[in-house]
Parts: sequence; structure tokens; C-alpha cells
Amino acid sequence: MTPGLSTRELMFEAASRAYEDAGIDPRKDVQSFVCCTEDFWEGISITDEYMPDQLGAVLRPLCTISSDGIIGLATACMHIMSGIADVAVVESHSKISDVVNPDEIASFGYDPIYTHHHFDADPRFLAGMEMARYLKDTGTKREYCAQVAVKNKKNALSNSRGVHGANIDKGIVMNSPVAASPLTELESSRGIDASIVFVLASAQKARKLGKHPVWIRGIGWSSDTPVVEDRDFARAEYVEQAAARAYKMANVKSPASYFDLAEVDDTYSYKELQSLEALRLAPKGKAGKMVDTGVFDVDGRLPVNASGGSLGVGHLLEATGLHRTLEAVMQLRGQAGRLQVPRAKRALVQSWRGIPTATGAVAVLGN
Amino acid sequence: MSQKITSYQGHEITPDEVKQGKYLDIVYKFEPKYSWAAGVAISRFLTELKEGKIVARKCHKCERILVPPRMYCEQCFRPTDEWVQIKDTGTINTFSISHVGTDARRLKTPILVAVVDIDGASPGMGILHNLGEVEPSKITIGMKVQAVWKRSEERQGAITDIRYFKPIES
Amino acid sequence: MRRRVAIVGAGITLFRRRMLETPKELSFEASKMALDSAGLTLKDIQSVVSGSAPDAFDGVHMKGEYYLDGMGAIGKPHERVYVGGGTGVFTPIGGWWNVASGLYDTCLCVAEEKMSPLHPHPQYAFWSIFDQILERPLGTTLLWIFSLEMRRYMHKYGIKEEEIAEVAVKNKGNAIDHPCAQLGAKITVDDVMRSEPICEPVKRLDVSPPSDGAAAVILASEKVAKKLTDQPVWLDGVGWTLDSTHWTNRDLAYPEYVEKAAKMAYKMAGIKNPRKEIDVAEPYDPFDYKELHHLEGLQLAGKGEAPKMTVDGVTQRDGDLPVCPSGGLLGVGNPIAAAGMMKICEIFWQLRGEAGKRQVKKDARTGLAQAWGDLMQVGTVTVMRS
Amino acid sequence: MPILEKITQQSQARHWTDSIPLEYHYTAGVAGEEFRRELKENGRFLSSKCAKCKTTYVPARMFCPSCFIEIKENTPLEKPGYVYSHTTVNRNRTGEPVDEPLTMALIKFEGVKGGIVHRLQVEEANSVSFGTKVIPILKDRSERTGALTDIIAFKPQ
Repeated sequence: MTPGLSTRELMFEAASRAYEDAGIDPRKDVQSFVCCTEDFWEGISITDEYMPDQLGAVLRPLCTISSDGIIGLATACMHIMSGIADVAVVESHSKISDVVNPDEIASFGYDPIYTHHHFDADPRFLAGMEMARYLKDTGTKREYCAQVAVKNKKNALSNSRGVHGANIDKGIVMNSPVAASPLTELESSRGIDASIVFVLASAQKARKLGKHPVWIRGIGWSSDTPVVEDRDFARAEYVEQAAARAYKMANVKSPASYFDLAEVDDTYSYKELQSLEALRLAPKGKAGKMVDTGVFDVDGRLPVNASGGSLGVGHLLEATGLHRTLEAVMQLRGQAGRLQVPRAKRALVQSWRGIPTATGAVAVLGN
Repeated sequence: MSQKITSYQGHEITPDEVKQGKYLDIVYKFEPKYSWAAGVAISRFLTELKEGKIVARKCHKCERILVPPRMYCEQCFRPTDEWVQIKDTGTINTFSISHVGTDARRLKTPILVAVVDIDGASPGMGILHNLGEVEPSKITIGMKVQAVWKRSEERQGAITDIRYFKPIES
Repeated sequence: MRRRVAIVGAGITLFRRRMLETPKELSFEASKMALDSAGLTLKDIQSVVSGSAPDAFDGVHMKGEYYLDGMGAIGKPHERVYVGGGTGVFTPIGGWWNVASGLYDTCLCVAEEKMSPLHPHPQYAFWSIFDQILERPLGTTLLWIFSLEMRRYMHKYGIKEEEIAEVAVKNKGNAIDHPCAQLGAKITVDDVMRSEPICEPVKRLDVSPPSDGAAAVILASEKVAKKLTDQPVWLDGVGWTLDSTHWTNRDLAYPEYVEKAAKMAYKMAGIKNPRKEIDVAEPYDPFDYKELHHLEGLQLAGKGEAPKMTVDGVTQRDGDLPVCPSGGLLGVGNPIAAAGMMKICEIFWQLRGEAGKRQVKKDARTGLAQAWGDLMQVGTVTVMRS
Repeated sequence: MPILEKITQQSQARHWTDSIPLEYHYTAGVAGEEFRRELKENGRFLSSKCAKCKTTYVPARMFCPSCFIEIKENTPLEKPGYVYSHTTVNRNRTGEPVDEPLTMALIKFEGVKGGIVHRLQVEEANSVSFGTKVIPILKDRSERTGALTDIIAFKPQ
């Protein structure tokens, strides 16, 4: 919670820190600003109205991309690649503590005719059904999902941002109250507040700005059908498609051996497993077992969500993708402190827009 | 629409068809609720309104006095520096006579609204508010006005602690 | 590095107060027409950009996700761009960067708005665009901010309501020739002046109606466009700008954000003297004075001079600078994002000489579409060439 | 440089509480109207078959999302559906606990894409499993409007 700062002030705090880190003056050096928000999370229709001042973007090109922050990063990349900017800024935030009935808002994302008005249920019913079908179709053991929560919450204890860190075992996770069976409350991430700002620059400009550039080597985003009834619940097809685009751009042939770390979607425990398989970091149906045997632990073969992820740090609405990117950038710069993965040079970040969407994005980062 | 195209898609529903219930009409009420953190600047602004005062923030770089107050200067991109109490008088920058409410329904008595540039803030620093104690036909741009406050025990720390602005007799 | 981008197809649905179609279905109809007109199928499309104004209209949270199957975006990279009322013209700008960046060769750009679900009136959604602490408690409406701006504009340049009414007369008249129009009509300045005052100085006939509708265009890289058509319309300049949130701290008489956006687009398109080089324009006209205001911001008229240009007939279809030959929002209707896209479609058809009864008299080679949005704050501009 | 003056006392931090009350009247759409008529009059689910890819969708669709062409062929489904997946939740959409846990399912139909998400009426939550054949409990014809509220719940056949 951030009760002492308004959304706009929270953004100013993040922006002023990012600009100082990059050594830029937003009033002179930035040609494009991108904000990733959704109206009902803000309680404002047309949220871009309230964005420019605190980012230094008054009378400059600024726009909203109603999507996850990684799609905002992709947009800034396109601005740079098309030559309209050599420095672009991407912001996204969560001020979920301002929202009194977030579940009701999430529910309002379902199809109004066919998937919403005729029952009154916790919107996570979709997560429960997806998880159940994922477990069935892949033969994954239920306890492996719990292990995801155990791992990520434990990792978060070493992260200064790890609000939801904990040292617990699978039993505690599985015996916590049921959210949407088989999913439990400790396997379901909780919303927290933050604003995250990134400064992107063209290669030429980045070399001038010096400091610690981290390169976006590949980026992709995709959407599966919005009709939830049409989907295959066992797979995250949107991740498969987004990853294929990002890998192609970055020329990643064997993702399982390419990366030094990955920050992937863990809005719900099973999502991490589903995503790892879609990202080809684990063979189909094997991610659970691999989590259970420690392959994705901080000291494992491929640390996954070393930061603690959404389960350990908290969920940041549309800023979730930027949070993952932030954690990966800190790692690649060698600034991750107690979380530091030794010799981290290549990182994968992936996000999902949450219920009821099937939209996600993937970025390949490197130094 | 090009000349080559001759048919345009879409099925209109007429007001009569709505009345007759010709089509399925799914009604759903949705009420997102919020408790927004007012933040550093507006918390103070509201607290001062309760005291019957209007405060602004000053930027020492561009020397502007900003109202509504904010903790950052959007022109200089730096934090603002100090609180300044400004007056509760001002000048009408522009005004309107509104005959409809928020849901477009017709009002019995029109609402008078104006942007009032507040004295003591930098030129052109206005706030949106209502006008009162004035004939609509007598309102002019440039007219001097003063805040009419609620009684102190009625004030809650809200923009409506000012009931409206009224013309200053000269 | 930057690639040239062309529009190769356009589509539009009827604009009406209430449509049977769901937002998905409206989007499908416009997208399909755009694909057909370009001789393409969905398989030829590599990415999708959509535009729509507040979720509070259609009544779905994250509506950019909800409607995307109607835009053929399943399995494709899709992003929803959003700058309030400026969104319609911004949607093809989003498509522009998809293609100009070299990432994609074809992009379907769709704008959709279904305003009719919100009861009792779509206007209500606009209450929630205002500052929740300092403005909403006063019972704000969108009409307030327009009427306040209109008054300031009239005051600063000594403009009469009758001069402004000429815009409504022209645009509603032009809309008679638009097959999708909601409010095409032959009216007089007197009709406008005598229409009921809703938020003085704004009167009923100064305002565009709420509507349901969708419109779409297809963008292609130069190489692909030349294969598809011998009549590509080039999207040679794009610009957008957002001004400060604090609209009560600004001079409302002049839209500086439109000027900045226009200059960005003109610079990109190599336009030095817009008044001479632009042959036909579709500035945003949700209210009649807005067309004038925007013509000035676009540097197509001097400050305070757009009313005279209108009275003199310069902006008629047979004039020297035809403005809103489509009929604009005032005549065709205002399904917010779709209305901006309608303007893009209109310039596309005008530059191809395919606008039929609406075709402007002069030989139009360079056109412009512009939209406005938010709290008197956003300008989005595109410059197109045949 | 960040903000130089911060709120340090909870009592100085103000909150503004308000809501946005909204009321919607949705149309079911072109295909939705057809679907509605079949459900209301005959208590059956109308499906649509794409002439090109031959995929059948339920609920009925105006267009095929993959071929992107209009669909003209609509037929009611004859056979009962089956449970594709199911879950039990303990809260309603406002986050309030509910008296009776609510069992939800996605009902699919053999050879058909799509399905219906609805409540499942079962004695015991664990008596349902993947593939269980289910049928809708319909309201009386006179009470039906064509919306999915015409179905009280699904139950095992």
C-alpha cells in the first residue's frame, strides 16, 4: 500500500529515479512516452489525461497502450525503430490499494452476454478450471503447483521488494483456503502498489548515455481467443506464439539452454508451469517435476522467478511485465544484491494480462 | 464506401423496437468503488479548504505559483518548493450556463460554471467551480468573484467546502 | 530505417444511435470490408492495432481484449492504443509504427465504439473523465468543458455564435451524401441558433450525437502496397501530443497540442506551408466550434480566422480547402474512436477519387485527418498523399 | 529529484471515497439474437458451422474468427454436453464469502468448439469429473427470455 502518495505522485517518484539513473532530462531528451493502464483500475475514464505532468511529458507525444508493460516496451521499440524517437519512456503502475472492489472489476472483463451475468462467482473460477484441466491433460501432480508458491515466496525473502515473501512448505500452501479449486489462496498472487518507469534508447544513443545498457534482443506479444469457452485450458498458446516471435528476433534456437535466468508469469502457481512449457524452458508436462526437483531454484540450472515473482512480491496489474523486466535488468547489471544470479548475461521475461485474457508478451534481454 | 462498394453493414435498432422489446436486452449494473489516496499535495489542499483557505505550491525555478497544488512542476520537471496561501478571490476566465446534468437529463434550474483564475496564483491559474448569487445574463469574462464558503462546522475538506463563487460588488 | 507506409483498404459500418451488433460484430463488419476492398484475407495480415474510447461505453473491462476476435487478432500481435477522443486518428498511427519500424509488413487497424449500452445516456461516462477529488463532486459533464472552451474562443477573437453555426450547417449538409451517416440534414444557421440551449453557448445542433459503429483501414509497407494496388495512399506524416492535465491552467482559446502534433506530422511529411499544400482536411468536429479551433491549431487558418474562412465558403466541398467533406462527426455521427477512423477512411477515398457524391471539386493529392481528446489535451494528426 | 516533502503521519493522509455507478443494457448481437430465439423457444443451444473450415461453434457466431467470413449455417445441438473442466469457489464476484460453495463448469459438446460456462448442480463437488455428461435445468418456457439466465444450472444426465 502507498497511502501517502497519489497515483500521480507515485509516478513522479518512479520517473525521477529512472531519469536520474539514465542521466536524461525528460523535457529535452525524450521523444515519446508510453503508459500502460486500464481505466477501471484507475477509476478514471481516459487515464492518459492524468499521465503527462508527472512524467515530464507535457506537450510531448504521450499515449496509452491498454496492455501489459512489456507490450508498452515493444511499442517504444517500434517508436525507436521507426525513427521518431531515439529516447522513449515507458511507464506502468498499480494503485490497487485505491480500488475497493477489484474482483468485481476483474469480473467485468468477461463477455457480458455469455460468461458473466448469469452467475455470481469469484472471477478466479477461470483459473481454477484452467488449473484442473492443465493438471489432468499433462498428468502434473497437484503438489508441484504448490511447490511453485513455496519456491517463489522463499525467493522473495531475499528481495527488498518481496512483500509477500514467506518460508512455508507445500502442506501449508495446499491447506490454505480454497480460492477456486484446486487453486488455493497462497497460490494466488495479491495486488500491491508500485509505479515502474523504463528509459529506452536507440543503440547509438544508449552508447552515449553509457552507464549500464541492457539490450532488448527480441520481443513478441500475442493474444489467443478472448472467448474463454473456445480455449484449450491446458496450454498457454499466447505464450507459445509470443515466444516464437521473440526467439526469432533474438535468434534463440534452444531456449532451455540459452538463458541464465527467467522471470515468468506466476499470477497463479500453475501459470508458472504452463508458461515454462509454452516458453520451451521445460518439455510439455514436465515443468512441475522440474520445479519440484529444484531445476528452477535460485541455485538450480535455470533460476526462474529468483525475484519471488508475483507470488512473492505481489501482482502489479499492467505493470507486472515491467516488474519482471526490472528484476531481470537488475540481474543483468549485477545489481540484484542477495538475489544475484552469478554471471547472468541473458534473461527471459514473460507476462500475462490476467483473467479473463489470453494475452501475453515475451522479451529476450541481454547485456 | 468507395464507389465500388454498394452495401454497408449494420442493423439499426430503432427507439420503437427498444420500447416493444423486440430484441433481447441484458441489463447489468456495475459499480466500481474506489478510495483514492489524495497524496501529499491534495491532502494538504483539502485540509486547508476545511480551514477556509486556498493553498498553492510554488516552483522556485520558474517562479510559478500553481493551483491546484502539485508536488512537482510539470514545466521544469522538478519537485515544487513551498506552500503559498493564496486568496479566495479571482477573475472569471470563462463560464457556461448548463441546462443538463451528468446523465444528460434536463435540469429545472441551470447550473452556472466557470474557470476562475485565483488571485495570488500565477496568471491563468484557474480552478473549475460554480457561480452563484448572480443573474446568468449578467456574468461576463473578466468579472471579479469571491468564494462563498460553507460554515466552518459544515466543511469537510472538499472542493464543495466552497459553495460557489459570487461577484464582488465594486 | 523508417519505411514508407501506405493505406491499401478501408471499411466502415453504418453509424447509428443503437445497433444490434455486439462490439465484436461491428468490428468484424468494418474489418471484413477493409480486407475485401484491399483484396486481402486475414492470413495476409501480420499485426492488428485497435482503438476504442472508454470501457465505460461498451460496458466491458479491458475491452481491447474482449473485441479482438472481431478484429481478426487471434494468434496475432495486437495492441490497443488509447488517447481518449484522439484515438480514432491515433489507431492508424499505431499501425504506422508497426509497419514503419520494419516489424510487420501488413497491419489491420480497427476502431470501434458502442456507446448505446450505457444507460440512461452515454454522456454519463464522461463524468468519470474528470478529477475525482476536485471536479467530479461539482457534477461535471463533458458539455461544461466544451462550452467553457467555446466561450473563451469566442471571447478572445470576437467570434459570433452564428459564424460557428455555419460549420454545423455545412457538415450536416455534407453528411446527406454519406451512406453511413446518422444525422445528415439540410439545416440553416437559424435552425442551429434556435435549437435548445444545453450548455450555453452550446446548443443542441452544435453537438454531434452518440453512436455505435466501427471503421477500419489496412496498412502495408511500400513493397507490399505496390504489389497490391496502383492507388496506394501514403501515410507520410504522423504526429501526436498531450498537454498538461491541468486544463484550467491553460488558455483554452488556442489548441497548442494540435499545433505541436501537426508540426510533428508536417515535419515528417516535409510540409512547409500547410495552407498551400493540404488539399482536403478532416479535422475533428464533435462540436461545431471545434472544427474552427482545430483548423487554427493545424495552421490551416490564422488564429481567430477560421470562422471567416467558413463563412466565405472556403471550406465547402467546392472550396479552396474542403473541410469535413464526409459530413464529420456532426453529420455522420460520433462513435468516438470509429468517428476518427471514419475521417481517415474519408481522406483515403478522397485521395483515390472514390468518394462519389462527396468527392471534392479540386484535384486532391494531399489530405489531413485530425482528432482531439481528453481534457482539451490531445492532438493526433496524419498527413496522407496519393 | 523526488518529492521533497512526504506525508509521515497516517492522520495527514486523505482519502477520497466514491464510486462510478453504471447501468448497461446489452444487445445480444446478430448471432446472439438467433441463439436467444432457440434457447427461449426450444430450450436448445444454437451452433454455427463455418462453410470454409467446417468448424462448429457454440454459442452461435456471426463470423468464423479464423477464416474471417460470415457464417450462415446455424443448427441446434442435439446431444448433451460434457464437463470439460470444473471448479468450486467460495466467494462471489464482490469478494464476499458465499453460504454454499459454488461449483462452476465449462460444458463442451462433442465435436464442437466453444461451450457454456455455468453453475453445476451436484450433491457433492467431488461427484463431478471430466467428461461427466450433463444437461441444463431450464426455466419454464413462459419465464424464458433467451439469456443464459434461462438455465438454472447444469446437472449430471
